Amino acid sequence: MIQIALFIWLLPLAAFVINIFIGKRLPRKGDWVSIAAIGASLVLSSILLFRVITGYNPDFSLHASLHWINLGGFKLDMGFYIDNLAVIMVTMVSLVSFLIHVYSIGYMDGDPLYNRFYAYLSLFSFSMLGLVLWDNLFGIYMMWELVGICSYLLIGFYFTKDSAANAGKKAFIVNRIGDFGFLIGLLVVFNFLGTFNLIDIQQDIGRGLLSGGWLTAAGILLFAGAVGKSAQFPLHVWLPDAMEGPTPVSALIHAATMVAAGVYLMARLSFMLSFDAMMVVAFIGGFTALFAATIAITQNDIKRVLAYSTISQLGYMIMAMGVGAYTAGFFHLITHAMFKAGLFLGSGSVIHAVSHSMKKIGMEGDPNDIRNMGGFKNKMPITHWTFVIYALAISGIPFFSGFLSKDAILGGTLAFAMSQSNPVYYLLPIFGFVAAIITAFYMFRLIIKTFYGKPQLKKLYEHVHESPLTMTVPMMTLAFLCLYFIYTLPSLGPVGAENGWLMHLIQKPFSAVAVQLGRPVYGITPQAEHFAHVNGLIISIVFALTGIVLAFAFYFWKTINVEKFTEKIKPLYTLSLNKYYFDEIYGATFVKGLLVWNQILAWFDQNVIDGLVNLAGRVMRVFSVFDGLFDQYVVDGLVNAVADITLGFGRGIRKIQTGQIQNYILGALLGMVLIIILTMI
Amino acid sequence: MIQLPSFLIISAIVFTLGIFTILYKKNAVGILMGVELILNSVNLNFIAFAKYVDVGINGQLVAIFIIILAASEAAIALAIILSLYRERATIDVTLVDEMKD
Amino acid sequence: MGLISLTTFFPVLGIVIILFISKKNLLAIKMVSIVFSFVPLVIASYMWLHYKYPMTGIDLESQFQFVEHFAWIPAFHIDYFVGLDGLSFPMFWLTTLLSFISLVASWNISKAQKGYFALFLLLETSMLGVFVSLDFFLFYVFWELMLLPMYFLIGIWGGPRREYAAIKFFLYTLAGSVLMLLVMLALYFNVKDPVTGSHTFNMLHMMHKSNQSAWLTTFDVRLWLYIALFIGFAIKVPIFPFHTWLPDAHVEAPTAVSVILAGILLKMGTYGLLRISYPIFPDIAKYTSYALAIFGVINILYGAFVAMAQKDLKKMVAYSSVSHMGFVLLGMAVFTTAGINGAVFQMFSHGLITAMLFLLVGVIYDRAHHREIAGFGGLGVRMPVYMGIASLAFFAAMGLPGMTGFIAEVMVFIGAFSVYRVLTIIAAFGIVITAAYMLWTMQRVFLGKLNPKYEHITDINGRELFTLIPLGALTIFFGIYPLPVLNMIKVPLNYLITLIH
Amino acid sequence: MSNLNSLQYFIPELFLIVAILVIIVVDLFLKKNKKIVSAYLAALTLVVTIFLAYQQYGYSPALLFKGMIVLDSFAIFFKIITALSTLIVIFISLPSFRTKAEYYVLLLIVTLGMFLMVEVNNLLMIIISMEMVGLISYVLVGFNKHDLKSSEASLKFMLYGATSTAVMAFGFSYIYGISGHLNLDVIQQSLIINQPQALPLFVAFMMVLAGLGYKIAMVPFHFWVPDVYEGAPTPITAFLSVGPKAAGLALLIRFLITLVAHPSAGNAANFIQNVSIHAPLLLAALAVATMTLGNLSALMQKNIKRMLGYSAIAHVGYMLMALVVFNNQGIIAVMFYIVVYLFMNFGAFCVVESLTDKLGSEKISAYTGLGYRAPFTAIAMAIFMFSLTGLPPFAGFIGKLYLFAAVINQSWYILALIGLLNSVISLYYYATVVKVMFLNRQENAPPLRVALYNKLLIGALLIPTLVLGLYWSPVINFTSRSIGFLFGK
Repeated sequence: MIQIALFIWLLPLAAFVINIFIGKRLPRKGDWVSIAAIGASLVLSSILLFRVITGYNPDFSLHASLHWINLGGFKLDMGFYIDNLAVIMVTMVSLVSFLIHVYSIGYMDGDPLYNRFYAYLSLFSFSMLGLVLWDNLFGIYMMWELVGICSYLLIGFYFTKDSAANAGKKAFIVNRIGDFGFLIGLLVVFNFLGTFNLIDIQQDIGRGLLSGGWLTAAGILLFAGAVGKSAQFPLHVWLPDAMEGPTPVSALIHAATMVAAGVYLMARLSFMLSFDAMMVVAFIGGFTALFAATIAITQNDIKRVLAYSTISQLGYMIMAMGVGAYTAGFFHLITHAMFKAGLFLGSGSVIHAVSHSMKKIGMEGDPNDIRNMGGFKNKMPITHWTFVIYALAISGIPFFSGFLSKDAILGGTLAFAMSQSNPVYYLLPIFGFVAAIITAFYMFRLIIKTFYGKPQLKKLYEHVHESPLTMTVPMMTLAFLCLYFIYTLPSLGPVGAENGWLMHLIQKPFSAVAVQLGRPVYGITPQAEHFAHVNGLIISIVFALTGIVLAFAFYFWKTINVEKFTEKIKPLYTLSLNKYYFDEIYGATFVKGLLVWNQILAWFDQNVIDGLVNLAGRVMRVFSVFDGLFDQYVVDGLVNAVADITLGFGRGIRKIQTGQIQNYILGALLGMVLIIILTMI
Repeated sequence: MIQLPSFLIISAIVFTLGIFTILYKKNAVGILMGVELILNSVNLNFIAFAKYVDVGINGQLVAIFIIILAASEAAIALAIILSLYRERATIDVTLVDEMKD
Repeated sequence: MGLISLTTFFPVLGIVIILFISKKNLLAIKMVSIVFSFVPLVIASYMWLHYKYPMTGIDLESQFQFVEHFAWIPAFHIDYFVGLDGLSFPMFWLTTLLSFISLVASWNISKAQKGYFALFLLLETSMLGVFVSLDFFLFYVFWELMLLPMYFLIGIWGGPRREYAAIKFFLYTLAGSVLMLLVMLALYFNVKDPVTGSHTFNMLHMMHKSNQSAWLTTFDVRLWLYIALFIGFAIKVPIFPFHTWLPDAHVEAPTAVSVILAGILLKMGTYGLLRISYPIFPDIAKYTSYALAIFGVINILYGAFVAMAQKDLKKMVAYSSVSHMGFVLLGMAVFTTAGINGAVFQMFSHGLITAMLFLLVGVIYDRAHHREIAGFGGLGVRMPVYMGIASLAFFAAMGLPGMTGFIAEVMVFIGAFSVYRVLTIIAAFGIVITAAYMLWTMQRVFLGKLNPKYEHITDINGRELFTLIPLGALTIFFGIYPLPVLNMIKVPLNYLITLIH
Repeated sequence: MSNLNSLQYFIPELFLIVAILVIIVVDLFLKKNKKIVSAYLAALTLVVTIFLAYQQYGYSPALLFKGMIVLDSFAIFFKIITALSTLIVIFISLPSFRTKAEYYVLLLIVTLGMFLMVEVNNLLMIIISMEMVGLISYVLVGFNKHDLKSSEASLKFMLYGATSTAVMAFGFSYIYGISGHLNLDVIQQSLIINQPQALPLFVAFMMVLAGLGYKIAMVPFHFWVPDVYEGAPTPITAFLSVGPKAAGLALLIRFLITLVAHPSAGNAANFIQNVSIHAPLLLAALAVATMTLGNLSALMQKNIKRMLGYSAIAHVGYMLMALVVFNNQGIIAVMFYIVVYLFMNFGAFCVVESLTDKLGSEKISAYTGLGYRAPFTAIAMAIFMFSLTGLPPFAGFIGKLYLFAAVINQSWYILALIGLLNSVISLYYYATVVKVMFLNRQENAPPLRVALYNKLLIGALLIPTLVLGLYWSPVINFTSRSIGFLFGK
């Protein structure tokens, strides 16, 4: 299996190398190379998945590694750690990636940098797969950075657009801030345990080699990486901007896979989160879920709505990891990957159609703006129906995947809150449930505005048409994967996936922290769990439906006048529309501050450091007897500090060479007398 | 009875006079005379020391040699001064300051 | 004649030949110099194949390889003593590589080519000499010899303010090296050759406490000597606040000279510390390590911040060197396996990466005739290949995984964190700043709308690619498979750490 | 040794005297266009003299002429150096002084004077030999009668020199008075035994130092140097910066041995005579003053000869630095430095002499772009400049290395540091010359043809400058053997 995993991992790399160097000269600009590579990876990972499912062993794991760096006192091993989590994740990644590769044939058709696009996609697949497969934090960190670079390259793919270039840069730098925490976390771990290997770390923590405050710190620091990559508050600002990238990229990287890497990392590291760390994770996740959802309501850019939705959903997952609902969080990761990728592909299809139409009618404008759309359902039936399925899934409507996973999360948070004495923990389920209403609301707002109602721009509408098969087939595939039974097999009960293969295979790993403390970190009683599940189920269905109904009330039936309503809550509306001004605040503080600080330092460098002794020279000048001479002093090509003084002295000393022979003799005699006097004293 | 210090004082006075002559005469020949004064003070010293310290003729011999040296020096110096006079029509040393920093 | 001497002095042979070529025969001059710099690369590579990894080097002659040792000036106990160990070999090899590449990159030098190529070869010899010398006197001679060609190369073939930059470089480095001379002589008179009992310039003898005089073992004396030596090396590195010569020198120097300056010369400072200061004064090295770590952190952050404020592309790269050398200092200051190995690996890695960066700046300067970052824009449209390679280099400089810089930096962090936690955290913030200025620069140069001025700019040509691709390939190769270098450096460095502890 | 017996040890000097007379006579019979022959004869004379002097090398130290003259290997070493310097000056002068036989004769007479200077053992002989060198030098400096600068330099030199010598003679008179003797070795013994009063002795010492300091251009007795160097004909400037200076240093060393300490005493001692002056410290201060003042003044010079004049002062400072420690090592270092200095300094002056006519100026700015107009000469000049700075791999570095080694070996670290920093300062003005030649370029300046003869001469001086930088064992062995002092017993 390790060999298979190796192939899964390396095939996209090979495709990348081929495409980046000779892709341009290959037939079809080499897209088939990348597609074939990721297709092969998909097939191979399906084999793995098949084996895992047939094995049906929750504790299955494989580990193989070799020395990468061995310096005696410092070793780094690199290897694969393959367990159910990794296999399912790998399958998901290669599947989504494959679908998006296929989709891009249609979407990116005719782009001048077509081959480069595929090369980047391959590189991304490679890095993402590596991130999933590596057995150690260091390797994960490496791949983490690599996916970041791919993300940078792909966001800035249309690099002639300033906004795209800015977005790419912003994404990378904001991620780097998170990675900074990640790196420090790595250092803490290595400092205490001397290893990066996940298995060793788990054992060592179990033995208590890293505990207390440092353990919490390590957990939070590593989580910082996840905050950056999964766009959690307060580092969420990059993801909406990242929508400047081509839509398939948004679907692959900024919805399904890379942004989920943070969640995956938390899943991988769940064993080392202390209670405090978990609470940080949970509250940041929960807050983000709600916070991002409130922004999504007011956005008019179709992709931005989805971007905030992604942030919100990732918040859910993170929150799940924080409260220990590990399985639920991961489950949501998988289902979310499907429907969110689908949503993006759907939006891509719409944007594709709109922009083509715009081109045809010679209209300038933003193809992403939903205010220009409306009534597309007749023109784009496949897009419309798949989109509705995804929306139902994300809103948490029964019979769709999202319902199962979201419900599991909400149930988990509720159970957690119930099992804690402090009522403040009830905030978490409240975040979740409120976000659920809003989610349903904004999703259907989006659908209604795009596909229903009257076309806003008649002429534009005329030229909209359904996307080609290469695009619709992946969309349909993903829509299919949003159906509930995929995840509940072998059972077919629509209300819960507890008996499904996925939740069976992914069970909470043994928490090293719990072992170390000798007791469970938090005790969720079975009663609480059952109660929470049942109640959570009901509440979430009701809330989801409420959200949908509200959306219809606002935008379809227009029973509530949107304008009037927004007038009423104007301040809130403006806040949400402007994303709570985070970009502006960051821009005014950190970015501006940094630039000003740099200017100060550069000035300092030029004027102070270089001029320090220079300055000393000037001071000397003031005290110098030969003041008059210095006045004409021009730094003759040599601003060099020491020289300033020495040259100054040079000028001064020359004054005694008057040309008068008697002065010379006098000088010599005085010198002699001076020496005699000085030495005799 | 004239003792050694008397000679030394005289010679020191002559030496000082020589130095001041050198420093204050504008005329090159005058400066040369200052040099001669110093050399004479040297001679005085040598002779005095030869009489009072080193009983022999060493000091006297030195004095004779210095007289000869002074003469040859004067000859060369006057030649140089003459040459300068031909070029510049002056032997005022304060005017000879073309070269300086 | 041993392999080391052959490699080191082979370029001198080239100089002799060039002197006999007519100055009109440009092609011959260029070809001769390229060939005579290529042969050392071949020999050095051959030596790498025959390198015996487990030998420790540092302070025992028997542990050095390719040693040549015979008396030069017996009256002053000066030996011609050269040899290589794991510390010097990577730099030795890198020097041959970068010299060759720089000479290829010098193809378009437009005036006084004969002098240029001759001086460049002289520079190569002197640099190689520095890295192979095990006799302090010899080391010093090569160290100083390096200044002369450098002075002329910057001063004659440099940019508009070349005279200023050249003399500044010259004075700065000379001021540093006279201190080294002082220390060298002080050591000479206080170290005895264990065999003959006479004074000696042999570095290895200086490293053994048993050979040192009683005076030399007093703490104050050692401290002062160490500081004097340190300043000499610090100017070369350059360590803040001795760095102000660097931006000027870089901005004015021709491309190939910048490559050498950043790729090799800067490393000599840290190499000197490791080769000479550390083994001779291990106790002081340890005593002052905290200060060195602070210098390292200042270099990292200060260099990065100032780099971000630069408007001149080359100056930006120059300050990035200051920043990157900070990692070397930080890694050296902690005396942990990971730290010191990371530091030396960073020296090697930065040599490759910064060489690429300067070559890239040169490529664009040849076309646009300016380096104002704001004056470019959207070049990626017209120069896709160039942009690709530039991205690679910039990413490498940012410490992207899969390239050498990443391994080096992370090793430094890992090594440093166990000793100075807070400092390391502060230093690690440098990676954010580095990413910021690198990406910002890239954006301003390549991304966005094409500046209409450069509608007809041509993409990188074959010769330029020839200089860049090997470096890029090596950056990636050693980034993925660093063992050839790490295995080489680890033995001596680990031994050095045990000496210090 | 009696006067007659002494003669057999006095052969080089005797030969020189005879040769001088012969050349004067021969010159009378030469036609106007054949006068150059006397120059060749002078050169030949010097070659033979050097050979004869070298023949004396094996002799054990001896006092000649009843102790007036001392013949030891130290003296022989300096005789060879001074004769060599005269020889080189003759070669440098050949192109510009083709018809003046008396010029060469005067040079030979100065050489005789220098010979005496380096081997004197008697106060009177010191005065006589120094006057011999001095008087002839005044004439040589003013040799270009119709050159205003030349005659001005001559006048200043003469007045300054006469005063200095007179003051020195006054100092000698006191020393004679205190010790009652004229011969240096006897004075030394007398001073050790009698323990005279400190103040008069010290005042006398300073007066003598003024005279000697004037000769070697030591601060504060250096004032004449820039003007004279600038005004004198270039070969004479070169000559003054090496020959008489070397002789003066030899004399200074001898005099210091008499009054201060013997090198065999190891570390430099205080005045033997119980004077509470720390003589090494005094010398160190003078050394620092000399080199610093020389270097700083040189920084701003526009005239290359004047700049080299100041540089010569600085070099005296370096050499004095090694005298501070006043042991064998220090004196060897000084002697070695003189050898090195001889080549590089003459080299630099030789370049100046070759170019002055062609460029019509002695201004440094006139050298602009020389690297492209006369590459060989310019490169040679650059090497001489860097060698004077003390950069490896040139001879100047090795010279300085020995000086600093001697100082550091006696733990004069601050002194060494000041010396080293002075080297850095000196780089600036030496590099200015190089900068002007190579970094600045005159557009459309035609190539400058330097005569083959000059090139050969420059090359001949260049070779030792280069070779001694890489392999100097023979020279250092030679100097080490030359440290045999008469007073070594």
